[in-house]
Amino acid sequence: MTDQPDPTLQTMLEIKGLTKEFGGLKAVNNFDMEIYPGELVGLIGPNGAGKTTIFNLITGIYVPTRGIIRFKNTNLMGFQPHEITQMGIARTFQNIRLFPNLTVLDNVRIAYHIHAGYSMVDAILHNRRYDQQEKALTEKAQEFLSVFNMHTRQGEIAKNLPYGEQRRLEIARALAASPELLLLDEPAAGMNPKEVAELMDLIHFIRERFNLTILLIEHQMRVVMGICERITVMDFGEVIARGTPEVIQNDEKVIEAYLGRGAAAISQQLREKRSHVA
Amino acid sequence: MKIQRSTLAFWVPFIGLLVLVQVLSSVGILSNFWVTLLKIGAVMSIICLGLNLIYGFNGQFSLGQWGFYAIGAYAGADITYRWTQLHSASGLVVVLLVVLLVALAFILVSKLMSRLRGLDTLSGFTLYIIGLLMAAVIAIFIGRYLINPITNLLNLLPLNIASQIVFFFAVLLGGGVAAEVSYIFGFPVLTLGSDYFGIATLGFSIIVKVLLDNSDTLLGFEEMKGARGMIGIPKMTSWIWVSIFLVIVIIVTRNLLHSTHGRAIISVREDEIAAKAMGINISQQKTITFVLGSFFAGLAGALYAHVNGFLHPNTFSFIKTFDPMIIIVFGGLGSVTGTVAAAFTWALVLEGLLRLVLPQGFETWRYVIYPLLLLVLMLLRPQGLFGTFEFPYLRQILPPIFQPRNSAKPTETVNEIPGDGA
Amino acid sequence: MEHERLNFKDRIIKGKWIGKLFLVMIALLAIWGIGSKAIYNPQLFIQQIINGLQLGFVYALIALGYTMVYGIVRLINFAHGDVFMVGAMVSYFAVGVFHLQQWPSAVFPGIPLYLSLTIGTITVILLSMIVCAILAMVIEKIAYKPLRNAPRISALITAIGMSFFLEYFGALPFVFTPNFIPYKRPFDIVTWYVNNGVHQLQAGKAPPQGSVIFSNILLIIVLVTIILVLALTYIVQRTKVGKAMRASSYDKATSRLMGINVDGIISITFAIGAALAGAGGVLYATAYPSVFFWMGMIPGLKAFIAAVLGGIGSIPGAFVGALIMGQAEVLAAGYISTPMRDAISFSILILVLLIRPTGIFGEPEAEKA
Amino acid sequence: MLLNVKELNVFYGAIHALQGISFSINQGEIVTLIGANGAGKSTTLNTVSGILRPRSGKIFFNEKDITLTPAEEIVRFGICQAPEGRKIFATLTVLENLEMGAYTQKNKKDINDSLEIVFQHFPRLKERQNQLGGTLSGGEQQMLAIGRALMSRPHLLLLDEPSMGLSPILVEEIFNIIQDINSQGTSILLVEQNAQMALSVAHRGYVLETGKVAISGECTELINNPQVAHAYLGAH
Repeated sequence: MTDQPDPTLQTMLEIKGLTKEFGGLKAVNNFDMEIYPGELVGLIGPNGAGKTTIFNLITGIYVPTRGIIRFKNTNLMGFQPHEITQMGIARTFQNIRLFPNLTVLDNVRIAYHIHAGYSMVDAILHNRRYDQQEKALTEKAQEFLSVFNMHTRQGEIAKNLPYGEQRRLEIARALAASPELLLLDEPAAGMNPKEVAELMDLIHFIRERFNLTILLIEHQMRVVMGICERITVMDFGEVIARGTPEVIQNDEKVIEAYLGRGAAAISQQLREKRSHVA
Repeated sequence: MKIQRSTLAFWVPFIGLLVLVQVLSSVGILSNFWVTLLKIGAVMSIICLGLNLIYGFNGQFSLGQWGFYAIGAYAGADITYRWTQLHSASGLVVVLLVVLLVALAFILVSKLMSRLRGLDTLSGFTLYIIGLLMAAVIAIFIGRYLINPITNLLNLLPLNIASQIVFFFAVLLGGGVAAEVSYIFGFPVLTLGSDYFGIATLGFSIIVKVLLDNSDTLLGFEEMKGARGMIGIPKMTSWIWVSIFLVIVIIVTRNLLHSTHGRAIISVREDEIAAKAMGINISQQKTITFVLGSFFAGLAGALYAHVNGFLHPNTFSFIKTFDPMIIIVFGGLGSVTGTVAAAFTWALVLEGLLRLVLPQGFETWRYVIYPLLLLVLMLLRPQGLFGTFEFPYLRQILPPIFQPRNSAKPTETVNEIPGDGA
Repeated sequence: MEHERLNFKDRIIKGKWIGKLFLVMIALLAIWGIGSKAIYNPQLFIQQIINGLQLGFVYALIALGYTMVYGIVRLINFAHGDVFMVGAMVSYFAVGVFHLQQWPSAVFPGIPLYLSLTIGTITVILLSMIVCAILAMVIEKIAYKPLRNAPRISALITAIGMSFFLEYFGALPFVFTPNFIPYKRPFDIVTWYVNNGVHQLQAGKAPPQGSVIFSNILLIIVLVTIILVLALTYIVQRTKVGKAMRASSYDKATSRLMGINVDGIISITFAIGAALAGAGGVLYATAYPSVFFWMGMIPGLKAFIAAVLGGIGSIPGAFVGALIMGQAEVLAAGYISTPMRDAISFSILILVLLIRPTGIFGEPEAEKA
Repeated sequence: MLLNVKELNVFYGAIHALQGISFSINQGEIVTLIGANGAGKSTTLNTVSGILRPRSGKIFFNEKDITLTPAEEIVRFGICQAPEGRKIFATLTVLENLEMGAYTQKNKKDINDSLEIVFQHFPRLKERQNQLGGTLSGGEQQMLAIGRALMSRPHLLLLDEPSMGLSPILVEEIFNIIQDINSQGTSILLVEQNAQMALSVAHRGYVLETGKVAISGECTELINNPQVAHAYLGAH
């Protein structure tokens, strides 16, 4: 594949021969992937193809049956999810998982827990150290919220936020854990084209601002084709194609198993209709 | 240090109330009956604050609170019993040594565990059990040589002061023993899902009760007298002592909850998977909360043991393990204020008022009316009497809204940030 | 640096043997404890197994109700054990006060005695089942249904309240008094002993040394339980109502969209579970002939443990769990320590949960998103 | 008019989710509701099928007022929903799932006939009829969900996001089947995130915005409406 980045670069994430079985069923089978620093990589495939399972394997929620996951040359095997997060991998979830009864501010402050800088004894005694560190932590969280323009909503209970804001808060919370690699699981699910466009801008923005590498699962072709530099297509737990958006769109196997010929035709049709109006 | 108004608004009336009770009882206006009930209310508050941490804030459905209460009660009672009846500090010395050495053993084993990755729960549990047994044997062995010197040392003090010191340690060690038992029991069991955890902890309460029934034969503590009930415990729990412990427990709970550790505890209740993804070690958070909650239960147990001076295993029957659960649900899960209020109400109404109101011969109706009250209240207020209400002091205060440093910045950020159009 | 320190790929050890060793040690201890005594008196051991079977089958009837109700509303119905107690009491009144078991001979005077007693006993069991079913439906309606959308803990609290209420209401002097009351069996007990063939044991005589005895009560318990469990399995697996139960237990909102009256199905589930417990109550009282207001508590709890052990929500699980529970209890009491038997039952439960977190037949937890 | 919804107001606690929505479906039509997440599409559907209760407003089906009828009764009138996210009974077999769809049907023969019809539409379900529902793939589950709803012989089929989570190729297949079902006489109310697809198969459409009908009309009109095109079809 000619579109591979320079192989001399150090990988951010390297997955080799990853397999996960659930009671004999192979959810992921012999999956390989490499992500280089600064890339925005897409992972697509029909429901149940094993995409979310891969996220769960990377973040340590599942233990792989076989295979290696290496993050910046560290084998993640045997690490607990929280340790993996502390190493610099953060994620969002397909169906938003905020802390629903907590405030927006607390949602973000929890992400700073690992860097809180005071012990439980400090907290119970409410000593000087607690005061200082807690104040610093809160300010950091507030400042961070202001980057996402949510600082005025700090007191709102997360579950009362509108859907789009919840998505944004979830991404903000993931970024507050200061990751180098961000995993986004269907961020555009349930959004209309306008919101999707905004989301795409947001992803571009955070990538620049926080110097991130991003792995993205998505169904909406517009998003994937629009922003990803490389795409991996999965079906039944296996990789069926990988390459740039152009390569994927014209890949026979992908069209056969995933995209379909008609979809292209219909969108073509619509495009024509629209051009009539215009 | 600047004291906030909400702090004063909470503590002044609260301490005032505690002092008032003390004054009224010393003057003789408040009869012994009611003072005892109030003490039980305070004891109940402490257990329930512990359970509220475990269930209300951490989300772990525990029915084991009553078992830890029993452990604390018997451990504490044994220490003071030996001191007053046998004139020996043997209970104090041995329990103290066991608690310290077992804590050391646990620390060592957990260090070892963090090096041996991928160890399954059962194997870890086995290691902890081995550590516990070794520490206990060593403690008892060393303890033998320390009993006499320490007894003599305490005898140098005036008897009253020495007794109070022994009592104070008895209460703390009651909590300590309960905490350590909860640690080793919680280690494997906290990995179970919600309902299963509840069932396992219910089992724990039952096992403790069975052991206490046979404490003189199976466990070898003759002074506990098994199912005949332990008598001769000094009635040392004064209203002042319970008040002090209650105040400490409230402060600890409040301070803990208002910190990043408290938020981590709550995040586990809210969404375990999201908490993991935020870098929070959820098994650690669960263990800490469970141990702290059980520590409170143990404290309360030791205090309770010295209220009536009499302990019977039937007091710790598993049916009663639902009482703290009922109280915290009525107080409002996750409300410190509600928990304390409901605990006192429970003690005063169920043990006091219903006993007084019901005419002779109708005592058995008490437990017919109680469940009906429960039912009606639950149907009317499923969220608990107080819901999530808190006194301002106990409530977490939101910091003022962040003002970006230069005034031009906000508009800039608005433009900068896409996705705000909705 | 940090990551280097944490990079202990090589230090991942397969330490499972420690836990396995622990389990093996416990198993060996139990086998040794039982075996060393059983080997000197194998008849006694077989006798214990038979006693355990009798207990286990009664537990099965109660456990099924727990498991069914949990399956459909995710509620640990603590009042279930007390429904069992009510079943026993109903039969106490039916047999001891109204002599219901004799109605066939009263109506058809010429009928042979054994037939009359069979029909009479079946009537008593059916009566208890019906009363318990109605009671459970009423409890469900007033105590659980209004809380269906409240947090789960609320319903649990009312369940505990309901349990207290049934017990202490039963204990009131004009209802049932707080005392043990001897229970009159609806039929006479017939005992056989096995010693070079099966012989009937004459009343008032001791069986010869070294024989194993069993009674018609054991046979009736096994027979009734098997019939009821088969009927239940048929209902749940084959009938429309049973399928609707399974559908509702999986997803209530969607079941309603399919036209299933979910509230009705829940009510029926409570009724069926309670009917089984009612039958269990009659059988239990017949086997251990005394009744009192607390009698539902401990068997209820044991049955509940059995349901969890088998995997709560699973019908075969409840059955198998109950048989295990019966054996465990009797063997623990007979060979290890009588006072510790409840503790041993619970320890077994906790151990099983640690190895299989959802019980023996429980569905493993689903994939998480 | 088959279904006539008038001035529907629905609240979730304090949130005013539907703010006076009115729409109608004629016999034999496919009508689609499109709109952003939270606009009230699924809420509308769940109110029609009786899962949610409106605070005010009326729903008429075949000129009969069914407004406060509980969900399990509404199926008997001939409205059946294939819910969002498929919601098949994973622990029941495919056949049992379909039988549950026919729960309101009494006549054995009718049930068998419906089964035939469903298997005609979805031959794949026939092959897998003894498999547990949970073991089906996403696309098959969607087919089962639609098939299950068809088992009650509905006059009006409510489909909530049938394309959700499916690959483009399966989306196309599902929409073809939807058109087939419609051509055999069942009217369909279709809620879709994928506005492009929905407008291409439906006859008429309603665009919902924050609990209100913003635009409505023939699908051909809607496709050409610049506002719709901009917000929902992703034209730039």
